[in-house]
Amino acid sequence: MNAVFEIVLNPLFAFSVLRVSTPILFAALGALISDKAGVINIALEGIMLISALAGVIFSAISGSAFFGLFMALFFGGLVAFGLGYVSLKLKTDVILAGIAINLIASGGTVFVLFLLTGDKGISSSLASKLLPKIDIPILKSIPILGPILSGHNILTYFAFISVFLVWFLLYRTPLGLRIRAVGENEHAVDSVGISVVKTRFIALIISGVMAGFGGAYMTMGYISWFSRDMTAGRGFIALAAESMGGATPLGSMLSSLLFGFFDALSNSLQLLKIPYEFVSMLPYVATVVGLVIYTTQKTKRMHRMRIKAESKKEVL
Amino acid sequence: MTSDAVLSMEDITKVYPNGIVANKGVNFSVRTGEIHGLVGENGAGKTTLMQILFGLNQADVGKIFFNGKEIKIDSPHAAIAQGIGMVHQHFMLVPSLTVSENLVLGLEPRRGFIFDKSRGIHITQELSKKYNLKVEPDMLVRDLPVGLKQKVEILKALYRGAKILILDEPTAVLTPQEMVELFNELRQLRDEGNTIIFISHKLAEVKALCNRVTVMRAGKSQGVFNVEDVTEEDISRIMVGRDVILRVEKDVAQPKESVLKVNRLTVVNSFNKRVVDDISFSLRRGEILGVAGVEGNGQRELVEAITGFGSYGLGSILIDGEDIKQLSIKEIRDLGCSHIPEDRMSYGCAPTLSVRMNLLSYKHNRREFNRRFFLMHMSTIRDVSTELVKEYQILCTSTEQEVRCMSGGNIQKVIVAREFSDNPKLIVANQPTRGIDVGATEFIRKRLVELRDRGAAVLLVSADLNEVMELSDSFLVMYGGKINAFIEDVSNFNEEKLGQYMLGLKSQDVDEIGRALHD
Amino acid sequence: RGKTEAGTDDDGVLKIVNLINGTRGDKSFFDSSAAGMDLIEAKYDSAVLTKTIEMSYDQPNWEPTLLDIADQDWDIIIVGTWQMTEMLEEVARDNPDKRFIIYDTEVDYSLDLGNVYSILYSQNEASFVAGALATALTKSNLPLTNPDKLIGFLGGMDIPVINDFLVGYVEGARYVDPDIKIAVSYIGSFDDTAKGKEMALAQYSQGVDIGFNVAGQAGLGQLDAAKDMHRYAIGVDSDQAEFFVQTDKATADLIATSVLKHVDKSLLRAIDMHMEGKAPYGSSEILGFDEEGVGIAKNEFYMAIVPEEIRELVDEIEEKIRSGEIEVSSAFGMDSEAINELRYSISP
Amino acid sequence: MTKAQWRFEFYRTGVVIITAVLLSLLIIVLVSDMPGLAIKLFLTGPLDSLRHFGNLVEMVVPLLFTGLATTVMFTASQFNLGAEGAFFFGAIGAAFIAVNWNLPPVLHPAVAIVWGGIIGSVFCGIPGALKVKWGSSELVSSLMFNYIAFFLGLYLINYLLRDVTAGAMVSFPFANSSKLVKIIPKTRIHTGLFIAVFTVLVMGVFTYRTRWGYRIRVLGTNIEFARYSGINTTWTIVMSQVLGGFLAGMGGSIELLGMYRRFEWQTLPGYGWTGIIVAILAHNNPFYVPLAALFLAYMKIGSDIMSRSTDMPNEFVAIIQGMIIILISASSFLSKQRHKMIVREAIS
Ligand SMILES: Nc1ncnc2c1ncn2[C@@H]1O[C@H](COP(=O)(O)OP(=O)(O)OP(=O)(O)O)[C@@H](O)[C@H]1O
Ligand SMILES: Nc1ncnc2c1ncn2[C@@H]1O[C@H](COP(=O)(O)OP(=O)(O)OP(=O)(O)O)[C@@H](O)[C@H]1O
Ligand SMILES: [Mg+2]
Ligand SMILES: [Mg+2]
Repeated sequence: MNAVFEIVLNPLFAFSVLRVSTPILFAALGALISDKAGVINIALEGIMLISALAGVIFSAISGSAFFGLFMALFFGGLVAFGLGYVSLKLKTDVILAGIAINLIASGGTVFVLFLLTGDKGISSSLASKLLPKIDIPILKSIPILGPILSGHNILTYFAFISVFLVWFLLYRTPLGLRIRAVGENEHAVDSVGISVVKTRFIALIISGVMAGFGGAYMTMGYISWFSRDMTAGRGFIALAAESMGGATPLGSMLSSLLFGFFDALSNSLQLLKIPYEFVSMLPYVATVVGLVIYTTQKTKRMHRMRIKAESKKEVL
Repeated sequence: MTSDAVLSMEDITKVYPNGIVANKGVNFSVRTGEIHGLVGENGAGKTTLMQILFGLNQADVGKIFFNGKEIKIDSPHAAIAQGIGMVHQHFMLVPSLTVSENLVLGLEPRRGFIFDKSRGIHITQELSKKYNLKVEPDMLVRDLPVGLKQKVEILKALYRGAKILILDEPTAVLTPQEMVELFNELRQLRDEGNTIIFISHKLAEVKALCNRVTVMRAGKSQGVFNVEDVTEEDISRIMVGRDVILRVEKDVAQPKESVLKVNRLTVVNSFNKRVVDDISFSLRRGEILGVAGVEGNGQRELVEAITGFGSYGLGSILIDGEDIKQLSIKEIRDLGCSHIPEDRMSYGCAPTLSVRMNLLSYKHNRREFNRRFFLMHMSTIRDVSTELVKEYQILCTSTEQEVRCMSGGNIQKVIVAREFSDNPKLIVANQPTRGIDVGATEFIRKRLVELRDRGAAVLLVSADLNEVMELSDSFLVMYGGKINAFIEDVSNFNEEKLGQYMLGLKSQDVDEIGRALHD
Repeated sequence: RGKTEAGTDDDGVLKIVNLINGTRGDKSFFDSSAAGMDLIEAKYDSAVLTKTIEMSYDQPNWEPTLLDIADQDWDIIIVGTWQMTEMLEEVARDNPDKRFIIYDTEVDYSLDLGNVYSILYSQNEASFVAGALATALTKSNLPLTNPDKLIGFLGGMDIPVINDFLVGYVEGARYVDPDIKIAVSYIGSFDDTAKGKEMALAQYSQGVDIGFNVAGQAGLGQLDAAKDMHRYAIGVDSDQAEFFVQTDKATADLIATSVLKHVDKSLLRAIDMHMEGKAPYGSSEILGFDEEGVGIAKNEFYMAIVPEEIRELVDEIEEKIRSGEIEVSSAFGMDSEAINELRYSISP
Repeated sequence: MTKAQWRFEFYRTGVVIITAVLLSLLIIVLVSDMPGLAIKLFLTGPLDSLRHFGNLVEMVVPLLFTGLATTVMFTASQFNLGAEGAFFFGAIGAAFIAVNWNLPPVLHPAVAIVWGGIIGSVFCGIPGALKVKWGSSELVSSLMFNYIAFFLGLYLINYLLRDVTAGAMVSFPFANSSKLVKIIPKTRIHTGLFIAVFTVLVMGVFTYRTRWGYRIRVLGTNIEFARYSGINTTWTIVMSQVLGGFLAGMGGSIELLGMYRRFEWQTLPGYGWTGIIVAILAHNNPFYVPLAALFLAYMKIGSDIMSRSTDMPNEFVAIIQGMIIILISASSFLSKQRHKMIVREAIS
């Protein structure tokens, strides 16, 4: 047990929690926006994968990491647009369309990688670029906090800033109002002359761009190349995180961090005497447990309210 | 086409994806400064026609002219741009947003990127003052009573600068008093030069309010009339195609022992509101007990509690002396309780399954429908459903037809056939004739009386005052979750008084209400 | 069709096919195998016809592919890894006129498989050297090392081939310093590079200053982690520094060496023997340092990173292994308990 | 639906499949240096030899099970995507019985398959139970359970069934009595095919002819109506997923006992995901599941054969599959034509 504390209390551990959480947080925010608009975006996994590859390819071609990022976002938005097209226009079930896109992404990225490099495994023969890491001047020199918070990839900071941006978008802008309205009652939106399809398209594209950030981070920050199926379920975990976070920006952030915590822990815990399979299972179990706890709390709260209201009369 | 028409629709035909032809070559036009009635039986295609005008639906054939020029209305956006506003039959509001947010949605006041909440509130107040429609800008829409929701809907249309205002059955959920108020407001709007299209089933209202009226039947227009030139009887004849008698002949009830006993029942909903508040009454074999009241005053929750659909906190419900608190829906049904749900599409049927499978429903466990080896007895199921279809005059191509491809009235008949064919002891009928045409209504009402005479106890919940007054042997009025009045003798009771009970302006004293328990 | 003594066709062209049960691009094992075919082609040119087929990681597809290929007119069919053995045993029995080479494992010769040549590698011996090198480095006062006596091992999965590396690595490390501690983790995958990187980072942040990855593509994550943390890494199977020279010199600069499993050279060697008619079909060979089956990469980066006296130590240990003075244990045949015990004994 | 609408649906599916095939051909022509051969193998490969036909059938068998599993869950409108995990974990369950027990031939696999099914049903059932108990989305938790099944499965193999003499993390070989007998020589088609076909019939009858099937269908079309009909929705929701898990677990067991000598999966085999596609293509009708499974297997085997002999990587099938799913389930694809037809029919 002591050893676990030792690991967890090391500032480097906290640092790695933030790093591991970043792609999940991006995708969870993406999941949040589309969920608010009433569309389940199960394609996040595939979108991340495609963006990850796009980032590598275009940063290698152009020699600019930021152009790579831009293209990753572009492809994220584009694929989300495709998802929107088939689900909103062609009326394909959105879950199925999501699965299909994941399938296409998984095979398609390897296919494209193969066409470009002759490799099916990894893109290391492309000289792709990395997004910069940022040292925060004053913060950096504060003990404990400095090593935890300073020196992250620029996208890690942006991920946490995005939590605020997404909150702002959803709750403070006209677009956010429309997105929330369309998710709750599309007829209401329709009846005031806002296009339901257009609003959902916009939400999906933003969602895709968020996943695009996650993908770009995977290949241009987290590690420095693309490898097949490298998102390894992070898109699904993001869906779980959003759900666990009660479909709020802050909640999504906290549950992404929770997952990140257990993931980072699972990376370190191996050094203790626990079979690695158990340790690897930890983040997923934690997610399910988190999901259950969240939903139990919700039902309990409602139940308590009910009982209180029913007994009020008796007291009077 | 009349030359002074500000807006006209020509030769409109609309086919829904399920093959239903809702409009067939309809011509329709309105003038500036008039209130134009649009009447027709349920399913005649009124809503569809107006949705086409408002861009929520697209016609397959036909043209729309505005001030003589042909226009395309392919979305509500386009309609709003032409100054057309619509108040929908089913509310189109976002429950978790506030009144002002609902009102300005789509035309949000902004400060830079930001949605300017306080301006929204201000706009709502101004508008509310200007049109004399009082609303609370800060209230969440889900907390509003229906009457207020209606006002928000009207303000929504006005805020968008509607010159032509379509009101699709705005009075269905209002009390007589609220109605008078609304009519005054509509007349004022008309006098300011707006055009109003008014859809209603209540011909008296049409007579009182409208200048002209268009009558529809089975997807076709039957012509336009000046209201002064026609009587209510004329209109209903044109609507239905024959003379209608809506009076059901029935003998005086012979109530026997009590079947249902509701004692101090209290139900609290998930928003922490006491929706049924300390209600007691009993229902006896061989009588029809009506429950009147404006929708949303606890009727639904009462029905849910009795049928096992919703849980309740305090009090008790006894069916045949058995407390049903812990019983499942199945067990309650096994006590001989049948249930016609308020919302047939959400509760009463499985739209993509066949008529046969819908007729089976809660009876699927019965021995007669099951064979050895766990197999269902398909031929019995077929025969029994064919029989029911014949007996209840259900119009369908075969018992294999999917229910969603049938008309509303026929779907209702499927439900009624299923629920009535079982020799039920207790029938809870919630809005049994809502949204179905006169013929079917007549049929269902007669059946209800028949079942009563055979000894069933009937709890009839209806928003249709006529229905309650005509069918019930006695009735309750619900207001704010409470029983506000118990009327034992329906024959000498007038609508005006009923309206006051429904609005909570008057209520009986405890003793009078206590008679509902029959002890 | 008549076959000549060495098994070539009438037209004199030797047709060789290599079935990879994965894909190219792992920068280690399978790339090395594919490179073997290039070596063969380069040496024999028009005398051979070679082809490499990637069966990918899709296991159900392997057996049908092998059967299809056995039906075609290839003279020599090459496969690798233990997962292919049982299939190969059947196919080889059904195709006695064809020659088969299997590497990194051996078939069961009690089944009378006179047409199969198995190549094993003494990866434990090469790992022994790597372990010794890593320990010497961590104790040294090179700029990127720390005083802790802690090194790392990052495996793909907890399986015998990988643990064979581990066993050698541990023994080598203890040979230099009996008190050495080794952080051991398994990624649980051979392709999740991100996870590989995370785990390597976790090791480095706990004070590991030189780590050894044995995890195929997933292990590449460790190299990336080394670059991030500015620590040393040891590659596996192929010369991994070589792969990064062009695109990412900063990474290459930190790869002290790679434990080479010369699949490429061993395949060439097998074909050489085949051409001379001396290939030992019907038996297996363990290729060690002497046969150039294994080794550690002594490239420019090794020279740059490893100080003179440690290089001498490495050479000396290599010599002792060759001469049999040092005997290295193997993980094959060890059960999970024994491996566990070994791991716990060196865990930090 | 009217007859004309059925006919329309039939044509629409045809158009979708033709579009998909044309699209694949287009990609092949663009990418391949030998498009002629590639196309020929892709389209006719699965039928050009008994063994290839065998491969096709071998692939259909597991897809029937995962397809049926997903079908029954989707029929109940339970979007449980856990067939993958249940398939994997069911196979682990079967592996235990196959390795450790000693039973007479027919009984042995029967017990193993039933046990695998039971284990599988636990894995799909838990997300269902979590849903009815606490309202957690079964979609999300079943996705997580796929991972949990995978790691837990690996743990069990590694610590309880691991064959230490093998060169990879695999179980001990199965007892011969536990294996499903091969029924057609030169192929690996095994008696599991009979079980699969029988299961299809049983599930068809179950769905359309029993009261449990009735409850599931009612639940799936309208849960409120199901409640109203006195159906125990909680129980039915859980049972539909337990049954789905059972079918998937059975499938995993049958695949393992029919096709493998030991448990050797190191990754999730992916049949569960494909099963979801099968279910969608079959419009959740058990009787159409074989058609859908055959179609998907045909594409997969065709492309495997193609990639073996040409320069086309078989990953491209995933692209084609994805497009087909989208188009087939696109209810608005060709909807203009459909609507025109309906209008024509209605007005006339
Ligand atoms: N979305 C839809 N899909 C298919 N059929 C529909 C749809 N909406 C309405 N219908 C059918 O079209 C016909 C006309 O419906 P409409 O709603 O226009 O009638 P209405 O005159 O407004 O009736 P009511 O008085 O009940 O409001 C009905 O038969 C109805 O069942
Ligand atoms: N083998 C059978 N032969 C004839 N009728 C049967 C048979 N099994 C069941 N039934 C009929 O079905 C009815 C309900 O059966 P049962 O009590 O088993 O259903 P249940 O309790 O609602 O749920 P379940 O069917 O899941 O057990 C029985 O009362 C009986 O009429
Ligand atoms: Mg209407
Ligand atoms: Mg050190």
